[in-house]
Order: sequence, then C-alpha cells, then structure tokens
Amino acid sequence: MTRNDLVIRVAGEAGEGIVSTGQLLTQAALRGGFHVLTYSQPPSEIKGGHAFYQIRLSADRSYSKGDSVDILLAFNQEAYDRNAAETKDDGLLVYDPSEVTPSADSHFVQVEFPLNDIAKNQLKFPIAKNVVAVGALAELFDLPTKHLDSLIEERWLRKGEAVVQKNLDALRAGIDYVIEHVPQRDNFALYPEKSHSGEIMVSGSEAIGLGAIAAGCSFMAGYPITPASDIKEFLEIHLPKTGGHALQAEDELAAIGMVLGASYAGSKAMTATSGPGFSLMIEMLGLAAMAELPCVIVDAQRAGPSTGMPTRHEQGDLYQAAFAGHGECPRIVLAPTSVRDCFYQTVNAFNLAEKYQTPVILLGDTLLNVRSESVPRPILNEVKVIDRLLFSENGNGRMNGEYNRYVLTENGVSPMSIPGQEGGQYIATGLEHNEEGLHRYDEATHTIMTQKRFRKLERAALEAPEADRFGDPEAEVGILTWGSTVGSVIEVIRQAEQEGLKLDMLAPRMLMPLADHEVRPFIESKRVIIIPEVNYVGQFANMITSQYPRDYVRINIFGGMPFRVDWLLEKIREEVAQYV
Amino acid sequence: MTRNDLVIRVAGEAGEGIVSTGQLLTQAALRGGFHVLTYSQPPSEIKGGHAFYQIRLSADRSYSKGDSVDILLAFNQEAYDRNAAETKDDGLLVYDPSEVTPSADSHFVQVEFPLNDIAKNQLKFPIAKNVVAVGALAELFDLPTKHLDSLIEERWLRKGEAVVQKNLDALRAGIDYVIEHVPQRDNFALYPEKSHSGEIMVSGSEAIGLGAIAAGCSFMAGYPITPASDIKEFLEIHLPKTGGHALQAEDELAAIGMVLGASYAGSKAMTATSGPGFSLMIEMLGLAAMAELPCVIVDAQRAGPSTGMPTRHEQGDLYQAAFAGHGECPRIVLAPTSVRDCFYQTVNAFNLAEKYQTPVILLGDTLLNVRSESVPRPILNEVKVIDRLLFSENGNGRMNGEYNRYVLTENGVSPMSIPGQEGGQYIATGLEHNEEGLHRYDEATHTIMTQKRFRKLERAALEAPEADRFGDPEAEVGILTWGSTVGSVIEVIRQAEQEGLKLDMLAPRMLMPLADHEVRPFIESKRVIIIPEVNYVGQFANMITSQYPRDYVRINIFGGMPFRVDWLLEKIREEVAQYV
Amino acid sequence: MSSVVTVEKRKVNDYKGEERPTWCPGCGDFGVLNAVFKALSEHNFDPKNVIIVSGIGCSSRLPFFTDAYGFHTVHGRAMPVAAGIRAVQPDMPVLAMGGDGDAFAIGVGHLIHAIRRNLNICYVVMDNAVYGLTKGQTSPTAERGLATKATPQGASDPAVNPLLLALATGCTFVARGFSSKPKELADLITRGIAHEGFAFIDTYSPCPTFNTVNTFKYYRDATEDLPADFDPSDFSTALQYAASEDPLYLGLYYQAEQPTFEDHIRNNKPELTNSAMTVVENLFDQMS
Amino acid sequence: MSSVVTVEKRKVNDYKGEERPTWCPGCGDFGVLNAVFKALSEHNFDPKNVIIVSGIGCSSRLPFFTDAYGFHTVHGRAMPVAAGIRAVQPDMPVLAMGGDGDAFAIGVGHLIHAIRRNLNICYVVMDNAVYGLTKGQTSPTAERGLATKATPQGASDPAVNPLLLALATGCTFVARGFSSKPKELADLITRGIAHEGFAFIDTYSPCPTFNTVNTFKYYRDATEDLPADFDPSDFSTALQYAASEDPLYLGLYYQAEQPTFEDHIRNNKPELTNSAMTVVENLFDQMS
Ligand SMILES: Cc1ncc(C[n+]2csc(CCOP(=O)(O)OP(=O)(O)O)c2C)c(N)n1
Ligand SMILES: Cc1ncc(C[n+]2csc(CCOP(=O)(O)OP(=O)(O)O)c2C)c(N)n1
Ligand code: SF4
Ligand code: SF4
Ligand SMILES: [Mg+2]
Ligand SMILES: [Mg+2]
Repeated sequence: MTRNDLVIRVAGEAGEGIVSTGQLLTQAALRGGFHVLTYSQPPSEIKGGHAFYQIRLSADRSYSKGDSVDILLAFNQEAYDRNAAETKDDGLLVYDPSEVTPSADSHFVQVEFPLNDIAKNQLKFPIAKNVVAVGALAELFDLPTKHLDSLIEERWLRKGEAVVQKNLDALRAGIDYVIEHVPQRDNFALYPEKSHSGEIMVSGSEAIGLGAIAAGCSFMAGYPITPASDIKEFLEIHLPKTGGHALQAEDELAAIGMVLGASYAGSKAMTATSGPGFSLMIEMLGLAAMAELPCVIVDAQRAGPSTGMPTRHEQGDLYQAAFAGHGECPRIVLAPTSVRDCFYQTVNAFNLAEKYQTPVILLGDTLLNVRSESVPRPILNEVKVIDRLLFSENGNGRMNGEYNRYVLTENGVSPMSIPGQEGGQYIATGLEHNEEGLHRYDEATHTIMTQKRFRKLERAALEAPEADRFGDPEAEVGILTWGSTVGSVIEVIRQAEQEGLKLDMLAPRMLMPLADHEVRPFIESKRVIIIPEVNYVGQFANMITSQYPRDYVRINIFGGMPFRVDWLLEKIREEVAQYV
Repeated sequence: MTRNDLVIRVAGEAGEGIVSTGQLLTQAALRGGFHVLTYSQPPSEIKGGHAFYQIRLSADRSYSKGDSVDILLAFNQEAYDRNAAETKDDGLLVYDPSEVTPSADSHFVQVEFPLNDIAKNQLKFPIAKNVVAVGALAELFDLPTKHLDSLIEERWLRKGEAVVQKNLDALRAGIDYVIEHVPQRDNFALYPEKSHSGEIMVSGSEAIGLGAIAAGCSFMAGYPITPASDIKEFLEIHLPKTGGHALQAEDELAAIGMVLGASYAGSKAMTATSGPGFSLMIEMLGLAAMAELPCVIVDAQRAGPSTGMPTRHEQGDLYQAAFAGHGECPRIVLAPTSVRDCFYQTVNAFNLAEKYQTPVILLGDTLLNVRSESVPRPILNEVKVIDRLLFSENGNGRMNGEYNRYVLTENGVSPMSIPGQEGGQYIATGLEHNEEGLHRYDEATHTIMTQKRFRKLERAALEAPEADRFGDPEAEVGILTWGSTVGSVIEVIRQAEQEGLKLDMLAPRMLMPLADHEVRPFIESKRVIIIPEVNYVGQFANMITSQYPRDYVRINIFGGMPFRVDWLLEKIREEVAQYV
Repeated sequence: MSSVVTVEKRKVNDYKGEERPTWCPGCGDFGVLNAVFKALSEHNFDPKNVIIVSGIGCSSRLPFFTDAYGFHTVHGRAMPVAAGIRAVQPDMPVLAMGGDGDAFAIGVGHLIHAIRRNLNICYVVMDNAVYGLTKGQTSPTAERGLATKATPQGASDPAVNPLLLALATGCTFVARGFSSKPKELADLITRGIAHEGFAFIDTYSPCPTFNTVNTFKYYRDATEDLPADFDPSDFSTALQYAASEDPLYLGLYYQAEQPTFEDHIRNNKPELTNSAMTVVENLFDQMS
Repeated sequence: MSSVVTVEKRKVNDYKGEERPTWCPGCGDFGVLNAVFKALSEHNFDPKNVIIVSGIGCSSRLPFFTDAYGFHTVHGRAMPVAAGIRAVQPDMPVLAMGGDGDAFAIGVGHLIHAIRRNLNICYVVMDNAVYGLTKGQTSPTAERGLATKATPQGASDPAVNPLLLALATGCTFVARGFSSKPKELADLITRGIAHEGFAFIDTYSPCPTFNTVNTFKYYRDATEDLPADFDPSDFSTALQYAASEDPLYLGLYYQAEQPTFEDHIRNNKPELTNSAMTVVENLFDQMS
C-alpha cells in the first residue's frame, strides 16, 4: 500500500540540525515532484530548548500542515515526550535507543536507529548524523536517491570532493540501515513522482519579497520583529539588484516615515512588521491616507496583545488593520490565503496603492510567513503592474491652468507629481487641504475632501482581487473565512465531501473595503454561514455582520495555533446538525 | 415680550478682547442665575485672524450651542461679513459705525454703537472698549448690573480703586448708551433670574480634571495637543495640592509609558491627548491590557485623519478607541454626553479602570472639551470612589501558598500588589503569562488567559454607567447616539415634541463593551432607529449593527462642525416620513 | 546654429509661494524664511528641484510659504521622511525645517539617527524654547524655571544643548544661527546645503507671543560670533565652545568629511542592475 | 523590654528568582545578572523594595530571573515607565536593564529625556552590538561594516558612542562596565544605585550566538581600566576619554551632583496637601 500524503516531523534540541535535516528532505522531495509544505515551531527559549521541523509530502496539493504526524524522528527524550501525542497511533517512530526510551504502552511502529553510533563509529564522522537521518527517512517514503545525491553535491561542493563523498556515504548508511532493518516500510511509501515538478519552494515571507520586487517596489524600510524580519532581510539582499534599496530603520515610526518619504519622492515603497510595530505606525498610516501617498504595509500577525507570544499564530490584527487610525482614515486591507497567494496579493497591494494613492495593508501571519511550500512558479509576463498616475503638463491634474495635486475627479483619484517635475510643486500634508493642497478648515472643504478620499475605496472594491473560492457552489452551508485559515477550511471541505457533507467556501482577499459583488451573493445564497477564525472576538465575523446583518455561526480558537482540520470538521458537523 | 433663550456672539480679530468680553458676560449671567453655554471657534491662523465667542443664555437648561445668533456684536468688517449669515433675520446687530458698514439689504435690527468713540473720547480709556460692550449687551438682555459691578471689582481690585472705577464707568457708559438709543429692546430681554444659581461654570476639560482629582487620580502625564492641553495644564496646577503630580512628557509614547509605570507603582494615573497622540499610544494600550494595569486615557477628539483640522469638531475616533491595538486587546470606552457628564464619566473611568484592571478610554471632543457651561455643582459625598483590589497575605490572590498576580477568578479580576508589599513581587509583562505572571506560550495558557481578560469586560458591561435617556419612552422612533451629539438630539426631541413628533433617545455612555441590558430593549422596542453622528462611515452605527443586526437609519455629517438642531430635525422628519 | 543659454540667476522672490505666512507679527520665523530664500537663490536652484520637509509646529508651516516641493509631515518625524526621500532621490537638495519641540522632544531619537547616518540634508531648527503652535508650553530648550502662560510653574528640567548633542552623535556640520542676523544665517544655510552630509543649524528664532524671556533683545545680548580665527575642523574646541553658556556663540562650530547615507546607498548597488522581472526569474531559478 | 534587631546581611541568593535564565550558554548577560545580585546585596535591599524595569530583548528578560518587583515593558520604553514609577514611589530603588537596541535605537529619545530630567535610577545597558532576541541584526553600537547572519551586508552606519551621548545630554553618572569583570561591574552598579540622579552604565555583554566579532576576547583585548588617578568630576577629561576608540576604557567616567527629577516633584508639592475632595470643593467655589 502506498499513500499520497505523509507528515514527517523531526524533533530535538534547537540548533542541533533539526532545521538542516528538514530542509534537505524538503528540497529533495520538491525535486522528486512531491508537493511539500513545511511547518515549524521555534522554541520559546532564546537558544536551545525543544524545537521541531515538520514536512508534509503529498502527491496532490495539500493546504494545511497536517493534523498529526506519520513519521516522528525523535533526536532526544524530550522530543519523544513532547511529540508522541501528536503522532498517529499507527505512525512510525524513529529514534536512537542511546537517547530515547519510548514508553512501554506505545502503539507506534518503532524503529530503533543507532544514529550516533553509525555516525561516530561506522562513519567516523559524527556531524553527519543528520545526513544519516535524511537517508533513513527518504528511504522510508521511497524517495529516489538521485535528488539527494545531487543536493548533497551542490551543498558541500565548496568544501571539496572528500567532504561530498563522506556525506554521500552517510546518506547511503542511513538508506542501507532502513533497507536492512525495516522490511515492512511499504506502509509509508508515497505514490511515485507526481506533477509538482517545476514548482518552486518558497516561504510566505519570501513570496512577499518576490511579489514586491515584481510589482516594482524600489524602497523598503523595516525594523526587526518576529515573524516579519525575514522580509526585510530578503529585500536587503535582493532589492539592490534592481537598483532599489532596503534598510533597517531605528524603529517602526522611522520605517513608515521613510516609506512615506520614498513614496513622495516617486518610489513604490513598503515596510513589513508585526503587531507591536504596526501599532507604532498608526499615526503615520493616517498621514498616508490624508496626503494620499501610496504605500504598502505588511503586518505579519502573531499572537497578541502586546508582546504576546512572538512565535505563535493568531489572526488578531484585522480590527487594527481595518479600523485603527484617528479620524476617518481610508485604507485598503488585503489578506493572502496561501503562501502562493502571498506573491500575488503583494503585487495587488502595490497596484492598488498606486492606483488609489492610499495605504494598503497586507495581513500575513506566523503560519503563512514562516511556512515553506512548493508552489507553481508564477508566470511573470502574466503579472500586471500598475504605475503611478502622473500629471501631465497639458492634460491630467490641471485646474485654472495650474497643477492641483488634489483636483476633484469622479473616482477620487488625482494625478500626482514627482519632485523634479516642472510645475508639479505641492506640499504633501496631514492637514485638511483644498484641491491645491493648501490647508483649509472650512466645512465644505472637509466634507468634499472626506468624500473624495472614501470614493477611492468604493472604486477599489469594484476591482478587488478575486476572492478565494472552494467547494460546492450549490451547498447550503457556506464558510466565510479569511487569510491562512483558508488552508484548513479547504481540507475540511474535501474531507466533508467524502462524507457526503457539501460545503462551500468564500474567502475575500480584500477585507477592507469588502467587495459587495462577491460577498452579498454568497451570503444571500446560503442557509447557514459559518465564520471560523483564529481570534477571540470574531473580528471578521463582526465586520461582516455590520455590513450584512443576519445571523452567523462563529467558530473561534485562540491558543496560538492554527485550526486542526479534524477538529474544525467536527465542529462544523455539530453546527450544521443544529440547523437541519 | 421676553424670551427664555438668547444667543449672543462677539466677533472680531483674535486676541483683541473677544474672549475677555465673552467671559465677563458669561460669569455675570451665571451669577444672574441663567443657564450659560459657550461656544467659540479659535482662528485657523497662528495669531490674529477672525475669531468669535458665543454665549447662549437661557432660563431653562440648553443643550447645544444654538443654531443661529440673536445678537451679533461685530468689532470689525470681517466679523460682520463672516457672521451675518448665521444671525437671525430678526436678530440684533450691534456695531461700531467707524469699523463696520452693514450691507444695504440687511434685515437686522441694527444698533450703531460708537464703541471706540465712547472709550477713547468720552472715557479717555481706549482699552475699556470691551467693558463698554459688555455693559451694552447686558442691558440689551436685561441683566441686573449688580453681578457685573461685583465681577469688575473682583477682577481689577488688584490694580487699585481708580482702575475699578474707570471700568465701572465704562460699564455704565455702555448701559446708558443702550437705554438712550435702543428703545425697543424688550424683544431681547430674558426672563428674570431663574433657578440656575449656585451652579458652577466649567469647561469640559476642567470637568475632566476635576473628575480625575475627585476619583483619586494622583499622576498625570501628557503632551501638549489641541484640544487636550488644557487638561494637563489644569492638573499641573491643581494635582500637587493633593500630593499628586502632573507633568509634560517628551512625547505621547512617554506619556502613556509614565502612566503605566505610575499605575504599576500603585497610583491612579491618566493621560490626555487628541487623535494624533492617541495613535502613538496604541502599542502601550496593549501592554496595559495584557499586564492588566488600570489607567485612563482621555482622547479629546478633533477632526482627522492625521493632523486634520486641529480646532474643529468630529466624532471620528470611536473606531480607534474601540478597535485599535494589535491582537485581542480588551479595553473599556466611555463617552460623556455633556460638560457636566465629563465630570461623572471621568470618575467612572477611574473606578472601572481600578475595578477591572484595564485601560479605560474616555472620548471627549472639541465641542465638549472647549465649551464652558453652567452646570449644577456635583455633590461630592455622593460620588463613589473605587480603589484597587489588593492581595492580602492570607486571603485574596494566593495560590499554593504564594501570591499569584494573575490568579484565575470568576469575574477575571485578580488582586494586585504594590511594590513594597511583602510577598507581592511579580513581573508585569506584555508577554502571555501564567497565573504567576511568568511568560508561557502554550495553547492552554493563552486560551484561558484571553478568556480571563475578556471576562472582565463582560462583567463591566453589567455595571455600565447608566445610559443618557431623553424623550418619550413610548415613541416608535428611537434615536441612538453618543457623546456630544446628545446635546443637539435633546433639543431636536424637545422641538419635535412641540410639533407633535414623538422621539426617544438612548445614548450609551459605555460604548465598549455595550451594555446589552440597556441597548437591546431599546432597539427591540422601536420601529425605526436613527443613528446620527459626526463622522463619515457611521462608526457607532457599524458597531451597533454588528452586535444588533437590523436596519438602521444613519445620519452623518463631517464638515468639522456639530449638528445644527434645525437641520437634524428636518432630516429626521424626512426619514420618519419614509417609514410612515 | 548653436544658441547661447544665459542662466538667469534666480532672485529671492522666485522661491516665494502663493500662500502668505500665517505667523504672528514679529515672529522670528520670518527672518529664517527669508534666509532660506536667500540661500536657495545663492545656489540658484530651480524650485522644482528642491524639497523642504518639516514636522508640525508654527515653524514647520514654512514649506507652505515657498514655491518648492514640500512635505509637511507629522510631529517629530521630519527626519525619517527626509531619509526616505534621499534614499530615492539622492541628488535632489533636501532642506528640513522645524521647531525645537519637534526636533528635541518628540523627534530627538530620529534626529540622532539621521545624524549618525550622515544623511546629506540641511536641517534648520527654529529654536524659540517653547511650543508656539500649541500656545506656549516650554520645550526641551527652555532653561530650567522658564515660566510661560501655559506652564506657569516653569520648566522643571534643564535645557538640552542641541550643539553638544549633535557633536556627540557625530554630526559633520554643526552651526548656530540667529533669525535677526539674516545675512549670516543665509550664509550658514548656503554652506549647510553645500555640505556633503548632515548639516545641523540650530537657529534662535524668538516667539514674541508666548516667550517673553527669550526675546530678540535677549539673544542679541547673550550671543557673540565665534572668534574670527575659530577652526571648525577641531572637534574638541568645538565641544568646548558648544558647552559655553555665556556667551552663546553664533557661527559654524564644526565641519568634517565622512561617508554619507547616500554614498552607502550608491555603493550598495551592483554596477549593472537588472529589471525587476529578471531578478525575480533568477530567484525563482534558485528556489527550484 | 527592648529587643536587639540583628539585621541579617542578605546574600546573592536572596535575590534569585524561581525562573532560571533562558539565555544561551555563554551569554554575557549571566555575568551582568550576577553583578546585579551582588550590588543589591551590597545595599542589603529587601527584594520587595526594589523594582527592576526593562524593555524587550534577551537582556530585558532579566527581571524574570530575580525576586524583585519588575516591569518587563515594551521595546524601547523602559525609561518613561521608570519615570512614572519614580514619580509615584520616589524612595524605592529602581534599576533599569536592557539591551543596546532597546536603549539606543527605538528608545534613544526617551533615554535622552530621562538623562535630562536626572531621573534617580541606575540604568545598565547590556551592550552586545546586535539584536539578540530577533536573531542577530546589527544594533546602533555595531561598528560600521559589522556583518552578521541576519545582516550579511554589514552595518552601514558608524556606531553610536553611548558615553559621549550621555555626557552631552547632561548625565550625572557615566560609566562603562564589562560582563566578564564581575567584581568591577558589581561595584559600578552598587555606586550607580547609590548615586543621586541618573546613573548610566554601558556594559559590554557579548552575544556569542549572533556576534562572532565582539566576543569576550575582543573586549578583553580592546578594553583598559581608566587610569588610577582619573578624576570623574572633570567633564572635559571625561569627554576626551569617552571619545577614545583604542583603548576602550572601563570604569566611572563622570559623576556630578544636580537636582533630580524626584527633587522637583517633592518641591512642587505644597507643605500641606489636602484631600482630593477638599481640593475639588475649593475649585468648585472658585468656579461659581
Ligand atoms: C503627535 C502629536 N502630538 C502633539 C501635537 C501637537 N503639537 C503641534 S505643534 C507642537 C509643538 C510645536 O513646538 P515646536 O516644534 O517648538 O514649534 P513652534 O510652534 O514653536 O515653531 C505640538 C506639541 C501634534 N500635532 N502631534
Ligand atoms: C515595537 C517592537 N519592535 C520590534 C520588536 C522586536 N524586537 C524584540 S527584541 C528586539 C531587539 C533586541 O535587541 P537588544 O535591545 O540589543 O537586546 P538583546 O536581545 O541584544 O539583549 C527587537 C527589535 C518588538 N518586540 N517590539
Ligand atoms: S506663536 Fe510664536 S512661534 Fe508661533 S507664529 Fe506666533 S510668534 Fe511665531
Ligand atoms: S542570543 Fe545572544 S544575547 Fe541572546 S541570550 Fe543568546 S547569547 Fe545572549
Ligand atoms: Mg518652538
Ligand atoms: Mg543587544
């Protein structure tokens, strides 16, 4: 029997090769044509402490991390103790008997694997322990060795032939041990190579960075914060290749300030942060809205409030993204629904920012930003990039013969100028202002200009990026959700279908403003609507209710973890039962 | 004919005695037993420019500034030009013909009043021009001179008898001029003294300062910002008298930081700011929520977004007060509905902060904070003050024999300790933490502690300060509103009643959480519910809808001014007509 | 067929905006504005090639009264905005203008980092020891005890010394000007603009409306020009003169050459850059 | 009937918390923690009468490992929180502890104002030239060019000199310590706590995990004690030594007496204060 879905978890002490073991396997599986989706949990300690790296391999695309573990590789006793409960009863436990003693009543298929002994005594190369483990695991699920061979070559070539050979030997030792000692390993073998070859392996943070570059971003300022730092670090390295620049500011107030300066000066500019930093940017979010400066703010959400749990997951910043800012402060909020979508929604964020001259907030989260996944390689010449609408000397943006930065237009968008442009001088300001940009406090000006700024959002809603749809459009039960929870929901729907329960999902990618043409028909066509989200008050559910008053079923968790597919399905079953 | 309601506006160049003229009249009228309500509009220029000071005098209590002006005193041509339109057609225009030329088609009763000439040539005391004007105006509405005489004595006594006498002469000159030249002034005379004697004249900002002191506030940190600076300046002077201290921080981040430090150290502490400063406090709002530190943040709203219109009115920060902050961040939001209420809601803010160990945001606004009004003197021994729940060595807050700062309780409130208290040591932190206060990231802890923090809000809602009610409880048309808009609504309801239209108003004073026991019955008992507010998107209406899904009629203005009573009544009439 | 282009030297008036200053009569900021016009005309910049950034305050309104590009930001954040502008347009002259509250209270953290980066801009702080726009509270440059109408109890902390602060954080051009010495001030600003790196010019600019102590007369009596033979390349002498409280010296205290923020940005780019899509394709390749 | 109270001198262990430090093995912060324990025991403070305030960072976790009252605030805001505490409890010793990113990047504006106020606390900055907790980005004290895993291109700006900064803003106690000189460090902290006013102790505390340049060995080689006859009352010598880059001096650079924040608060109160309700009644009277 072969399977088409396998979850492998490598667990042990942080910093002891957990991540490198996982990554080697991940890349080999990618090249092997599997779909790969990773999940890891950094330790709460500053260094050391327990950590794991999980890989889900599948023939078909998978959408969530996987509820439970098929193969657990436990490097030490703590790793066994902490992860045994999440391992399936018929799962496989691989462990070094010199480190781990499984409990007596364990149901697992157990493979004693003298990792340390092999590395130290057989290979005389103790640090190759991880490569031995990789060989063993790969053999368990039947990964062709060629991919591992070439990866090892690429990785250690710089250290010379001898090192490459030693690692190849280690790999072989792991493979051989499994062949010899685990005869019934069929149960863990995966379908042979499938159609995911040619995909790229990318994390959400990288996908955002790539999207930014593709969209024409030329400036990024950030300040380190988990789980957003990776975006800054990615762009610090790669943005200069296009002539752009990314830098570390002295704090988040400075980061957003720099972004607005860069935007004023003509650049497509962004920052990336997490909750605490985002909170510090709120005053200048208002400045961007008032001065109508395009900019993109990525908020990679983590569990809050305050410093909260920096390495844990939560969809807790939607309120903040949608409503923070003093006064009536228009902005657009996008939420990608998968790692792949991080790329596309980042492009959309820049396009919308430029087109509507307004701040755009992109809501990532710990799950999306940290996860690596194999995704189809985006086709770049299908990616549409929108540039700034500039005033022209004898067309756009003129009034009484002069350039007027905030000239009133039907859609609220006024042509911009860029410093250096002849006749384009104006003062960007957070004060209320007239069409010329001069500050004015009269009733008429404030009324008209407020309407102008919000008119842009009305238009933007009509052009919202298409919502994520999945499931049976005829189903009477609808699931309305957003962001990374989509992954769990898709798997719930798939599983429910096999049980005969029909479900339909709509996940708007633009959360503020909502695209009425998508949301209303969905809501009106369903008998029951369920809104699952990873937060306490039901932030999305409240937003939906205020715009589409009716009853909704809310499902909320808030423990710092994403939805388990089995748990969510069970909950939905219960809820649906009440309505039938 | 005498009236019971009169609006007087003194208009001219800022800094030229407008305010002192108005204040003298105001105080005299207060002592005369009238109800007094002031309204002023500071100029947009930094100095100079047009400004006015308006006084509404009435026998019965009035609730809004008054839609239009009965008596306009125009010191110069610009003052006439700008204010004539807001003066009633049968109003009285008082002007100095050497400065002002009224337009030919003016309908006003016009009184030429050679102010400069009297002051300069008759009295040989040019700077007494304002006092002459005060005399004239007082005579017009028939204010007994004794109050003015004694006020002038109090005011100039320090400068010597001679100066007092000169001012008394000036006053008399104004009175005499009116007696001689304005025979038909009956039309502007007010009812004789009524029952408002013994009231105090206080601005919203002062009422907040007084409330804070009464509630036991002992620390205040702020940073100057319009229209909140007055609160800081009031407390800088008066808080030390109780042994407390108020100070100017280097910015708003520091102000809220100091407040949290002071609160941790055992003090009842507050800050006061307006939108831009409030935005800078959002990160630490979350810290207060997470560490469960009592504190009061006054946000005196002004027109936004960004720097906006610092001297103009808007109810635009409700979203921010209710929803800002990354992660699920509990807080209480109160909105006083009148100047008098500023005192009581400030007391409630401190009481709720202490009782529920959570940040409380008090939403003032330009209208409330700047306006002075005569209000009944609060009876202090009826004011209930709640102090911090402290742990005791052998009772409250112990677990396994040790003090646990965040011990789980039924209502979510855990006893606090104050540095210096034996055995009370704990670390206040913005990290998620267990009952002991030690940082923990597991699912169970975050789930339970999130529930604990929100449980407090559920309880607080049950003890919400009573909502403001006005009108006919049997009316089918309900008006749901908040904050300073209540003033206009009360006058609308009064006027509507005279026309046979029955209306009923509910204005919750606690906006987050909403008190279900008040709001639900009101909503369920009305056929039509109208929600007027001074903002664009209908922030309160959206909040209400998300919690009480049904249709509401929204009335929004956003020009930087409060509702005119006549306009709002007309709008309501139109809306009601559609439903009948 | 060749034509002679005569570059007409621009006049002060060429930099004036349509909007008339809203400052109180007698405000020191008028003098500073004129000095800015003069410095810009010295450089003969085309107004369309100049950007003036400010924070919030009376003084920060200055960009509105010019014909340049301008960004009137929020309170205390002029420095990061200027850095963002320079990162993108490293060749366009940027002036930053604002008040002492803006620079030394809410904005002082950013000031230090702008100085540290050696951002190539000229920053003129109009120092009146009070918050003008919010009606007269004391600012960080107010001497301890300075009482105003808004703060009758007087300033409780000693004043910040902006020059020492700038020197200590590595500022490469440190000067003090005075609004009522228009020629000297214009000259300092002209040189500050020419300086490659962060030029910091703390400028006494009295607020007659809210500060009745630090008046024009006060500063005239308290100040003195730096000695004629003063050597602005000597750091420790600069520190010494900057620490002086009586007299308060006017002029250029210190100037040095150091790599700038803009140098770093230029150096950080490869000689040949690629189109965005090419860079992304290459990264995709590496990720396969 | 009188009883002799023997005040038992507390030991280092009396200040240890239940929570064991979560720092990496070899982290410099262990040494600093021990020095803090030692200094507290020197003063023989009762742990219930000590408050330790910190920001966010590896170093800022320190309060959790003690038995004192503590406030682990948010990134960069330890100073205002400490000021609020002192305003209310001006007699309770307050230590502030944190990292260089916390103090000199996001928090530097507050640091300057805490110094200016002469807030009577002892602030120990654990300086490792990187952001430890966020995995190794360069901090403002990183030398230009310092490359780390998170910032492989290296720091682009010159390092902040914390001592010069403190001196320039009027700090009344300025010192530099080193985590691996526990006795000297404990002594500095002891004196910093005793000092009436703001005691600032920049302390080298290497991060072996993310900074492989500024190691224990690096600092051992680069540092030297201040000369035995050094006079910490001389401001200009202090400036001079603080500016030295080779060697980096350890010890107390400067100490002075100035009115404190707490003095001001005490002086601002009338001799006899009234109950809140009396004060309010009196104000009502004035408003009638
Ligand atoms: C975040 C924020 N806090 C406070 C204010 C209010 N405010 C406006 S200007 C100002 C200070 C102005 O002082 P300064 O910078 O010295 O300028 P000046 O008016 O004296 O020229 C303040 C506190 C604001 N606009 N934004
Ligand atoms: C507002 C905010 N921005 C960013 C962060 C992320 N962050 C946590 S610690 C830290 C820097 C720590 O560096 P340092 O202060 O030097 O302490 P160390 O870890 O080196 O001891 C940062 C940027 C945060 N918690 N809050
Ligand atoms: S208030 Fe002072 S600083 Fe502001 S414009 Fe008037 S004089 Fe100038
Ligand atoms: S990361 Fe560095 S600073 Fe943080 S605990 Fe480890 S060694 Fe110490
Ligand atoms: Mg100023
Ligand atoms: Mg550090």
